[in-house]
Amino acid sequence: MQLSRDDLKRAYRSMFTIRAFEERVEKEFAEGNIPGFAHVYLGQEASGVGVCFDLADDDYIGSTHRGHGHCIAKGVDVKGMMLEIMGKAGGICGGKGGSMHIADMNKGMLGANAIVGGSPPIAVGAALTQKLNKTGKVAVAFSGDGASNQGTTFEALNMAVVLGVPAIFVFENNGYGEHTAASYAVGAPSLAERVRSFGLPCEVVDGMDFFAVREAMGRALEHARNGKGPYALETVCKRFLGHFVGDPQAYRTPQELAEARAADALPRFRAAVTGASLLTDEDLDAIEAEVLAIVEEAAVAGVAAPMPDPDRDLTRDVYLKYA
Amino acid sequence: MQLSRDDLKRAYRSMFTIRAFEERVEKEFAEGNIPGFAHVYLGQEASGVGVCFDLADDDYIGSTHRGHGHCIAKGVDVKGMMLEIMGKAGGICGGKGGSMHIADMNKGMLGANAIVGGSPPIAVGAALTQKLNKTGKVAVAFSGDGASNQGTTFEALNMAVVLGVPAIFVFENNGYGEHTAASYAVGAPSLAERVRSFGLPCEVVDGMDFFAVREAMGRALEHARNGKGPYALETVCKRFLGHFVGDPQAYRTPQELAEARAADALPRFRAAVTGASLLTDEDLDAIEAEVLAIVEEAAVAGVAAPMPDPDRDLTRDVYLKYA
Amino acid sequence: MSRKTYLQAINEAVRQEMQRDPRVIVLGEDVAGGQQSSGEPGGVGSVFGQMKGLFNEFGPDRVFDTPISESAIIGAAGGAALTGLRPIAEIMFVDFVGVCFDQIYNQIAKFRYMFGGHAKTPLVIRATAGAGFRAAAQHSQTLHPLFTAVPGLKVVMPSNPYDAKGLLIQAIRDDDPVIFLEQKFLFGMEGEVPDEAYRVPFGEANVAREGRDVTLVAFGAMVPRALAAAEALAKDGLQAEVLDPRTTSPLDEDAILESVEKTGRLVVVDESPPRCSMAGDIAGLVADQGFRSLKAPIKRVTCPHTPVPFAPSLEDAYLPTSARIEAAARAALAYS
Amino acid sequence: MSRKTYLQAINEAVRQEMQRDPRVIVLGEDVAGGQQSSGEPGGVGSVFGQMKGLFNEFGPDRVFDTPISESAIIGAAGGAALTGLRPIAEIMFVDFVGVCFDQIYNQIAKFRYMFGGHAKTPLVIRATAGAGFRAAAQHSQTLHPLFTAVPGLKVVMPSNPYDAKGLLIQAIRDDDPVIFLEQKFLFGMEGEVPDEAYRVPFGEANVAREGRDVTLVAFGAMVPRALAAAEALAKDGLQAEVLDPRTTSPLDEDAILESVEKTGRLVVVDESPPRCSMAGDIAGLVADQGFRSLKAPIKRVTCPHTPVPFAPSLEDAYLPTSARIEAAARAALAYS
Ligand SMILES: Cc1ncc(C[n+]2csc(CCOP(=O)(O)OP(=O)(O)O)c2C)c(N)n1
Ligand SMILES: Cc1ncc(C[n+]2csc(CCOP(=O)(O)OP(=O)(O)O)c2C)c(N)n1
Ligand SMILES: [Mg+2]
Ligand SMILES: [Mg+2]
Repeated sequence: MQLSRDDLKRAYRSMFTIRAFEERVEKEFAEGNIPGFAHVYLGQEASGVGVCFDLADDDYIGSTHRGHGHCIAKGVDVKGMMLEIMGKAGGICGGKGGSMHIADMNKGMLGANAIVGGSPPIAVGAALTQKLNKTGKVAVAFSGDGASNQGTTFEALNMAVVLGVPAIFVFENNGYGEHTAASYAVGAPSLAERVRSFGLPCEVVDGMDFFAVREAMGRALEHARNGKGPYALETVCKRFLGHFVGDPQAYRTPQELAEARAADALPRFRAAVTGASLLTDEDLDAIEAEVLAIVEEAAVAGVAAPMPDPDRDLTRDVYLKYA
Repeated sequence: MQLSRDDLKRAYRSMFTIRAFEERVEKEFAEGNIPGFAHVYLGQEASGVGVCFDLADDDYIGSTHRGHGHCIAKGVDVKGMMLEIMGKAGGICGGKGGSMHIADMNKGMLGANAIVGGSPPIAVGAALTQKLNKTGKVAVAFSGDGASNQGTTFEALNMAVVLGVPAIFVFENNGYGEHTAASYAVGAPSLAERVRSFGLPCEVVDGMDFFAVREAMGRALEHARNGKGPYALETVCKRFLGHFVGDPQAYRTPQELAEARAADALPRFRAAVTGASLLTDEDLDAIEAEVLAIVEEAAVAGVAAPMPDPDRDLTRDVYLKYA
Repeated sequence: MSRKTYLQAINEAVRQEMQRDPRVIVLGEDVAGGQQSSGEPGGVGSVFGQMKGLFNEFGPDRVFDTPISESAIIGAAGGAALTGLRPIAEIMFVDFVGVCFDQIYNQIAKFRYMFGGHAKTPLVIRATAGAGFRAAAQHSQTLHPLFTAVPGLKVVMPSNPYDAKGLLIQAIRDDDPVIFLEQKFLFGMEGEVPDEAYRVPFGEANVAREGRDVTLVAFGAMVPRALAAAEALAKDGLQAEVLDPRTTSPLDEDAILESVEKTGRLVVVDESPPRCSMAGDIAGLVADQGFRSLKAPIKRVTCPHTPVPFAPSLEDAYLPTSARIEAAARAALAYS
Repeated sequence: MSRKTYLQAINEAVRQEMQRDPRVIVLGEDVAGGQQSSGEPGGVGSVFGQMKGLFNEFGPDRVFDTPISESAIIGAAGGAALTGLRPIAEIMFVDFVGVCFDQIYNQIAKFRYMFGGHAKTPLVIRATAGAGFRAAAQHSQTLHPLFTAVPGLKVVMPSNPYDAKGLLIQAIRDDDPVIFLEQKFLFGMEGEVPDEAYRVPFGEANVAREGRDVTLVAFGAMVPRALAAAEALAKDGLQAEVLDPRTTSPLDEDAILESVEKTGRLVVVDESPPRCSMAGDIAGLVADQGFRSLKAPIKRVTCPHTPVPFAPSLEDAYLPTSARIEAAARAALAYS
């Protein structure tokens, strides 16, 4: 399907929002405005945006500990996210979830997940709902290369095949699970081939190329929406930063890090669309300026916003009070 | 490796011991001498015996809920087993384990396991010991087709490949996990291919043919003992009875059951060795008579044997007493 | 009204709720049975027959078999619940929760809270529980303390056919995840069970027997044993009150405290190893909030701190017996 | 003797035991770190640095990274322990035990009993535990009640650097499976730690402070808070005895009962949701066996019955504070 100018703008806006948001997270984290730890999505923008680009609010995704990018790509409000990550009452989960538990049922976002391998089974269930209710919608499970080794992920693949549900498994292979290389932890010669052996198609796609990801996802959607069962993608990505913000990364050479940056999906997108005269640099710069303003506003509002009130909020939203 | 006459006798003795033992279990169960439930190994004798034939006492196996055959093939004492299954103090586990928890550390038998998928990770650990201690020994994990879908099993496959340990995974595919067909529950077109995709060899072998299993196991041992890492077999078997003794099996046609019996590994072995004039019918009949006497003795002794004494045994072998 | 077994009550509850609400589905291993086998599919209906007939009545889109992959079963049920279905997932024996515990305690139990109250997870996990079946260490546990310890889960232990039906219907209509522990030992128990649908609310204890001398609190399969102990005590004119909380979470704290206020003496009977059990939980409650009423030490009658042994002689000694309950009550009564 | 942090004490314990016994191995995610990366491997040594330097000292046959597959990690450790090694397996955050709980509670914990005493499983599972790190619902739990409830497991919660080293050495030399819960909140705590190897036995409580008026029992990261509460009470001349059982299983019941015999008043502090917690467990023990000494209701100071919230304002209110402990002690003291 050909992309209109508006589509292209939307794609760039989405990718750049992730970029700007995550860089702001880095900055706010350094300044002590973000409690706990944060895993940012820098470098993987094209994967999340390519996957989510043609999803509607009532298509579902299940995400990971590195979920900010998936949330933004799925349309979750950036200010609500920033407040959540800062632990503020106005956050999208009232400050109770934080970075690793952002969810938005109205946007089909079933939650970041701090358990590696937590989301794939849940996505199978969301896909089951679509199958039984004949909605024509899908559920996507994002996982990393590390998560591809978790038993729950394998079970989900098999279950999806057996139940024939419209689940799409996206393995974002950024080469590392924390500090250990995927080439070590994935014993198989090929992650994708291992997935395929479960009885579903799995495409390997350049996760730094928005267009490639979106096209592959188009085939996945075509397949899943037409009752042909699950589908999978391995999007090969680069992680720009460490596992978490602040990871010194002695286990990666400066050269590798430089190569990762050199593969940056955003300039690549810019070059492609300006080169083909579909959008101008001015178009893209305008988007960037708008997005930066939104992120700036979110961050400023986030810092100023109040934290939840223990008396009101601590024991709410769980069915019982004790002690 | 060519089998001597003694080897052949040992093989038949082992298979027939399983046969006679399990038929006796059926009978004793029907007579109320076996508490709880029992999953017998009838029909799958050639698989367990073929796999264990060239293992020594210090090679290890981890087994399943259907473990009697594996125990016998690994050399566990038949009387100790019978007493255990009857819940007697003289049982191999003092009557505390029962049918689903028979273990014998002196025979390298790390336990039947009542949790489907429980054994493969444990076998990886036993194989790790062999690797680190450079013993040249192996550890075998038996699993069913049903267990091949459990997350723990997949994890064990990957872990074994990553650690490069001498683990051998044997998938006894008898077509059913309880009452559900493997063709339903294993979503993949091929169980073996799915295993292979993890990065280890997996052979499919006729589990009703002792010779075929043993030869394939020979290749597995050669591979594992020489530091080449894990190996797998899918032994295609027939389950003669239901999932447990007493299962009415309406979900299988009489025809299928008859076909299963027609493929019986024991007459097939007999025909092969007598046809090739390696052993005579008399040789084999003598073995049967001996074995039947041993099983008879075990069963009679079992029925007569005392149960454990709660005052002495209930709270023993766990580090603490309370209540 | 008619006499039904505990097992039938469970089956009827699910059937009626499936008739009433198309969002209710059943999934698990062999809840239908016989998928792609050579013979008749659907005839198993769970290993004890709890779901018998449902596959034939509601078809493969409402009742379906799964591979042996409990994490995927519970995760799929959780995801389906988040997106509008009301799944009933079966874990054949509760002992198997170890392979899917993350999906239970970190996922479905926490969604509502972690997501700031913006998600609900209406999901029932049915599982058979309890010892006495000579099923040994990995098929005989109750594990209710494990679930009770998890904020966000409701935990149900029906002690009779009437409650089994009413509590299961409540569980299916509840918007929170519920662990429904079917007491294997009681499957054959008969009782009056109304034909129509009804609910037994959570967190409301049943006074199974009134008495003024000592309070016996028991759950699930221990309730009949506590009643038998009460019966024996009555022969000596000792009036034991038997309280069945029905759900361990939420727990009817008021009913327990009120009863102890009356009797001044408490025995908690728990089919569980003793440590961090419901026996301690309730003792802790009463030793704080009911302290003034207490006239005697609180007695806990539990299993020993061991796995469940296989041998019948050992398993019989493992389980709390009515004799042990009676002895504990007598000790509490004798104290002064 | 020299001052070391809790973290250094852990590292030293493992290093010394590895030097002493070649059967001791360390496995887990990133216990080495950097395997097959472009840069330096082995520099991570666990996410908080607990295993730092061990890969370089002992090499890839003694210290190795694993895939993210906790069931395989624990299962492999269990299988290795059954066959002659003495593995130390790391679960990065104890919250992750849900994905491998079967291997913990149905397998390694039960081997010895199920197999009639003929097998031993000398295995330590190290895991970081506890809240206060703004790590939210799936990275902040303690879960010691879950393990304490399992017969066959020993459960350790060191509250200071000295105990951390001595208890970990005991754990490594122990022939039963041990859950060793590293208190994240205490990693930076300093104290005197002997340079040589020594053991702190299991099941022996430490009297962290003597007192005659009220007994405070606390575990792990709650011990410093209980001590602070005792300090505050002392200003008013109220002498609180602070008892640190060090291990929840085995539990030093005698020490608790003796202390309550002296003080007659008990506060149990537990970093855990309240239900089926150690707070109830100990209250249950004392309400039975220590009943005669009790002069006041047993107070339990726990977290609320909710998941751990992320927002700092909520998490601070979630954890038992010394102020809440003090208030509970005062309530117990005021009772008559
Ligand atoms: C069950 C579980 N084990 C371990 C962790 C700790 N952990 C968090 S992220 C991570 C690495 C995940 O790697 P991958 O799936 O490749 O995702 P990436 O971080 O590269 O996006 C690990 C080990 C966890 N959160 N959950
Ligand atoms: C974790 C777990 N889930 C379910 C069961 C119940 N169960 C026992 S045996 C079995 C079927 C196993 O099938 P398979 O692996 O093919 O072995 P087979 O019985 O055919 O030998 C099931 C579902 C169990 N014991 N453990
Ligand atoms: Mg990764
Ligand atoms: Mg099978």
